[in-house]
Amino acid sequence: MAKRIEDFEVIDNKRINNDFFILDLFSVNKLPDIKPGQFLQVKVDGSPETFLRRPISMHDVDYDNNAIKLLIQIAGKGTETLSKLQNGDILNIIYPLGNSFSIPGVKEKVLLVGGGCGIAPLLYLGKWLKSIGIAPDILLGFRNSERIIEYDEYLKIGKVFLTTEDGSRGEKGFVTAHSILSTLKYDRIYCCGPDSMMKAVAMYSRKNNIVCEVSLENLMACGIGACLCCIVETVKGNLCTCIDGPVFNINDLKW
Amino acid sequence: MAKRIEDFEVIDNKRINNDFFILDLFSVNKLPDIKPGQFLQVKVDGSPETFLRRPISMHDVDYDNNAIKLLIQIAGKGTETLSKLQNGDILNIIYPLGNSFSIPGVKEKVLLVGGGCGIAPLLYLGKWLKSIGIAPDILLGFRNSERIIEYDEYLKIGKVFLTTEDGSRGEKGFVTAHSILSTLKYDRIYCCGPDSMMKAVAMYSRKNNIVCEVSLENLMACGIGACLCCIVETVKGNLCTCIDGPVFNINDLKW
Amino acid sequence: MVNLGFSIGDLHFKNPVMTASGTFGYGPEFDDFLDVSRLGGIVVKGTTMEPREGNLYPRMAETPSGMLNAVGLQNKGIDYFETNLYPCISEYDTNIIVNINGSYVADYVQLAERINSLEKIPAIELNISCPNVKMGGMAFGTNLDSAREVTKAVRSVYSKKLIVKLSPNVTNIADFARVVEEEGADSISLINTLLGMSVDVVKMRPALSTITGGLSGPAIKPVALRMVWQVAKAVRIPVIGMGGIMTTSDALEFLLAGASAVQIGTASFIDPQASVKILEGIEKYLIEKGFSDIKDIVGFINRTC
Amino acid sequence: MVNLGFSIGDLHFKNPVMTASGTFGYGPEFDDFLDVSRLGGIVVKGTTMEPREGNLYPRMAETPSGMLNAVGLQNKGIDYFETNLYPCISEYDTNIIVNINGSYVADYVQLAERINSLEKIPAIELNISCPNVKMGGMAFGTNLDSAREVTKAVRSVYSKKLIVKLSPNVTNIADFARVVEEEGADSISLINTLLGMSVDVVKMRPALSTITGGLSGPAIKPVALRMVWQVAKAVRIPVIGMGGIMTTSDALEFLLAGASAVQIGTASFIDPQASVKILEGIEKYLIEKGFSDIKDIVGFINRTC
Ligand SMILES: Cc1cc2nc3c(=O)[nH]c(=O)nc-3n(C[C@H](O)[C@H](O)[C@H](O)COP(=O)(O)OP(=O)(O)OC[C@H]3O[C@@H](n4cnc5c(N)ncnc54)[C@H](O)[C@@H]3O)c2cc1C
Ligand SMILES: Cc1cc2nc3c(=O)[nH]c(=O)nc-3n(C[C@H](O)[C@H](O)[C@H](O)COP(=O)(O)OP(=O)(O)OC[C@H]3O[C@@H](n4cnc5c(N)ncnc54)[C@H](O)[C@@H]3O)c2cc1C
Ligand SMILES: Cc1cc2nc3c(=O)[nH]c(=O)nc-3n(C[C@H](O)[C@H](O)[C@H](O)COP(=O)(O)O)c2cc1C
Ligand SMILES: Cc1cc2nc3c(=O)[nH]c(=O)nc-3n(C[C@H](O)[C@H](O)[C@H](O)COP(=O)(O)O)c2cc1C
Ligand code: FES
Ligand code: FES
Repeated sequence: MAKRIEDFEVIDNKRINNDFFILDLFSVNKLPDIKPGQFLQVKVDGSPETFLRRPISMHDVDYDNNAIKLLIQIAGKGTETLSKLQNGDILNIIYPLGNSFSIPGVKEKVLLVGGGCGIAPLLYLGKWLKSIGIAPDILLGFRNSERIIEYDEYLKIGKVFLTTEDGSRGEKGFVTAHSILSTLKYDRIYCCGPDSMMKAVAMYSRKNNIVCEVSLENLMACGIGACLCCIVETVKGNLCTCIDGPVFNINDLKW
Repeated sequence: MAKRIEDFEVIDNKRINNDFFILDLFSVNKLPDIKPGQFLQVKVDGSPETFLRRPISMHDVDYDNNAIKLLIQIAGKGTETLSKLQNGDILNIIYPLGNSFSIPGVKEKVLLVGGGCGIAPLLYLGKWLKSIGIAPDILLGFRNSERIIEYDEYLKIGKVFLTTEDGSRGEKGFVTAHSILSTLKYDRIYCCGPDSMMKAVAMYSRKNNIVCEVSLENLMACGIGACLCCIVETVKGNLCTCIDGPVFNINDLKW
Repeated sequence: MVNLGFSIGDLHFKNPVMTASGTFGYGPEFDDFLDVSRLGGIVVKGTTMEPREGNLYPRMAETPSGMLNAVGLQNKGIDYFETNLYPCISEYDTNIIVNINGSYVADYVQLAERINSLEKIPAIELNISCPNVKMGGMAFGTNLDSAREVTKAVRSVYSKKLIVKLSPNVTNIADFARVVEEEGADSISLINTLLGMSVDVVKMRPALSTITGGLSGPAIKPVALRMVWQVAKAVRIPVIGMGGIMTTSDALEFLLAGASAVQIGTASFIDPQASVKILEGIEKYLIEKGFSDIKDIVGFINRTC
Repeated sequence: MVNLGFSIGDLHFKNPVMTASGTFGYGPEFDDFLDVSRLGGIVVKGTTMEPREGNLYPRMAETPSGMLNAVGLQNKGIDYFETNLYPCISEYDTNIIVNINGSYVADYVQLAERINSLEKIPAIELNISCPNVKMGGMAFGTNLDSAREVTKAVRSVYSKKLIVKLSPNVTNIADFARVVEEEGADSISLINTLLGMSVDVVKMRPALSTITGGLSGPAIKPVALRMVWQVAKAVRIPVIGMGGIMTTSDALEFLLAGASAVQIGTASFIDPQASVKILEGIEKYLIEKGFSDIKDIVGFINRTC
């Protein structure tokens, strides 16, 4: 599927809390086929500190309206600049990039696990799973109840389980401490979140013989396999997160 | 008079033609005394190419409303960014900088000569002259009739004479070719415009024994006499345009 | 029509815009964005005899108007290149140049011999300037004797066009240029990255796994331009300039300063079409300024002052 | 309260933030914007024996995240300094350091002798790194023997604190650091500007009257930081780091890499209050990170890796 470089127009910029906002982007062109887990590289104008593009996951894709949604966490200068975009502003984007989450077997019981901005790719993944007849469970971890975002969106896809670190909502602790992991048996887990979360989920999956894929957020320069900056050590040697990933089966990682 | 660093709010941004626009800026603080010929250094955010501040003359000063007006020509990235400012945007400014035009004798016959963005400092100068009882004549040069700007504003100060290079309005040719220079005898000329115009006016003034001051637009880094980048060769050695100028008596220049 | 072509000896380039090693993969990475065959040449990723895994992650840090990289010549080695990459990229209708690297002189020589026999590779770029490897690389490019030795050794086995890529991390770049010219280089390319560093003040540790890395991007353009100007005055062979070229205007600065051609590096990460846009821009500039041949502007500033 | 002070031998600085020579005039230029006495020190404009008019206009060109200058040490000479500037600036309650320059070793020696007798000047900064003069300047700072000779000569006549300011335009900066330490320097400051160049493609000529000039600003920060790190590991005397420091975070990078203090240069042109803002920021960082003394973070990254 050919990569493109294209201008998108901001049609909505919704702040959801102190840290997160959702950008709705519209293209005059028909969207190409975008697979769950893929990402884009956006050019952030306005500062010498945002020299390179910023990689952001496809949070949702609306083929009917040639629109995509991004869920973004303010992490630094680049994402801060993006958070201030107004309707009508133009963003230059390279997409769709990267591989995608694998297709589960029809009978498989699937769990999506996410935390922080790592929940971003899981919405589109969930919708896509639903469209092929799989209703995944969703386990989301947040620091506290005030940080919970997009809950209602995920509810539309499947059952949602929550953990908060302070126990202010859902179960207390990290995602891997959630009781669902000890009561239900999943065939496949898709996970995206902070490294520590992904590693814990990987350990759990390995121990319980569950197929597990994680989506990495390595630092990237090009996003198209040209610079070799975004590598991750795998059993096949150093692979590029941007073209061989961002989704990796944990069996390939040296975790 | 103490220099300040202050945030101003854009209260109006009026495009006057393809190349020029006028920015109205408002300060919450009471303006200091600003002398005609002085300038400010504005920080232009938004690009690694506008690393340094940009020097811009005081086009008009409104003490009652703590507002200043800038007349700006789009010359490159920095001025282009400024041209896109919207009401409510904030600009960081260092001001008032530089010396000023000298005070003419009460009986002197004064001519202001300007071209291009060089007409910017002449409006405030003209108003100030008027306020001390001198009604200067004003001679403005433009490429053609379509490029004439601010004509009505200058009319409020004194008689306005025009030249256009193509003769589409006013007299044809450069300012120094205007008949007024051969028919009237001025005591003092204040000039700001392209180097070639200022040099021609200086030559005319010297020949006719007219006191002449020009306002230079040398490249500047700091604007406050710290970097020594903005120098002009004078009979007193290299002087800084930003503190010893921007206004120089032509007798001091090695023109 | 303006003539954009230039030559290194009898090797003709249809235009002066190439892509820089390590920033354009092998070409196919950019097929979706541009017609690679429109370029004057492409210099493929740094290649070594043996496969290399390169340095540990993190290998990249963003800096003001630039980036640091510490890739460390990750590549699959010459065997893989010959078997898997060469057949597919030799279809491009442009000059494909292989950037060669080694820890010892013998590595460079072996590689040059191997590549000499690849019909569709008309030139090599001898990289004596990689700052990201423990052995070889920049060590050759920052010592005049080593630079001489490796150039001489490679020249003795390599019969096609030999481009030597210089390191900017030296006191006097012109000395290096003269030495490699003396030893038979057909062309000189510069600059490779400046050795730099970045610290993560939140984590209180170096941003790169290797602590130091190579600085590229617009930040280095003034230094690159100065060195290209110095080298172009010091040698007779064609100079290929690079370092921070993002726009047509940047490329023109190098040509006006004396470069016969340019390479586009980091710019391709931000705009994968940068190289062809710059190519189009140069042509437009020549037309607007009324020149009919790119040669008319090469070194122009040296003629007038 | 955190301790921000540091010392060069027995010379105490109340905090590690100074201003860099040539970017802060003599101090009074900034009186309207900040209380100069809050700074750890100020290094005044490069001074020579005789008055100098410096280079022709244009002397400045903006570059991506940086600027080129070719001021060429314009100053009114030591006599004028002594008579007119010294009396007024010695009122500041901070360490005033004079940056000294010459074409010959003898010039440096004479200047050092003169300044030795100025009571309120506790240190000189020996500038062997100015890229913008035809004679002297960087020539001393890019040749080990010359660097040694001038340092030794000045040391023999100057009894207060001798800071030597190094040029980054060398292959191995640590060698220069070791040489000047050997010859008795009390401290090393770096980096001066990188030699760079810019071309005006519309006018088809160099942007500077001198063709090349000195590059400063954020663009050079990664190179400066790398060199400061290399030098701090190579010598025992305190290192004063500079090059592209615009923010607190930039200054912290230098401290974490091994600088005992920093100088703020070009930043003062864009924000005349940059130096005091950075000073405040460093104090805040120390408090937030739970350190009680600036020394706790100097060279921190070298302890952990
Ligand atoms: C494939 C991929 C998909 C991503 N999807 C999303 C998403 O959907 N929503 C979202 O909010 N974020 C996502 N990220 C992370 C996002 O790219 C970074 O947060 C962003 O680049 C930071 O830019 P900044 O200028 O705001 O911060 P900077 O000032 O550049 O850095 C701030 C902090 O963020 C870290 N950081 C910088 N770049 C990256 C990066 N590429 N990945 C991770 N951390 C980084 C820095 O190390 C630093 O600690 C994704 C990253 C990758 C690689
Ligand atoms: C004291 C003073 C007062 C000025 N007053 C005004 C004014 O009232 N209105 C106005 O429109 N302009 C004024 N200028 C000129 C204005 O500063 C420049 O046009 C502006 O800095 C260009 O910035 P840029 O980023 O748009 O262009 P750049 O991309 O930086 O440069 C575009 C072109 O403008 C030239 N240029 C850059 N900086 C300057 C400079 N400082 N002076 C002259 N030319 C420059 C460049 O050499 C280049 O040819 C004044 C300049 C000075 C020194
Ligand atoms: C990620 C990256 C990898 C690079 N790899 C190589 C390489 O393998 N061989 C080489 O000679 N130069 C390599 N370079 C240097 C570039 O070819 C070029 O010399 C340098 O980046 C300066 O140009 P630029 O500023 O346009 O990028 C690499 C640069 C980058 C940024
Ligand atoms: C306009 C200008 C003038 C300078 N003059 C001097 C000087 O006289 N003596 C000196 O040692 N360094 C001089 N420098 C170099 C600075 O002191 C400093 O080393 C350099 O600019 C790097 O720091 P920065 O990036 O923070 O500016 C000058 C720099 C600039 C920009
Ligand atoms: S980001 Fe460049 S190869 Fe992955
Ligand atoms: S602009 Fe710095 S001294 Fe005038």
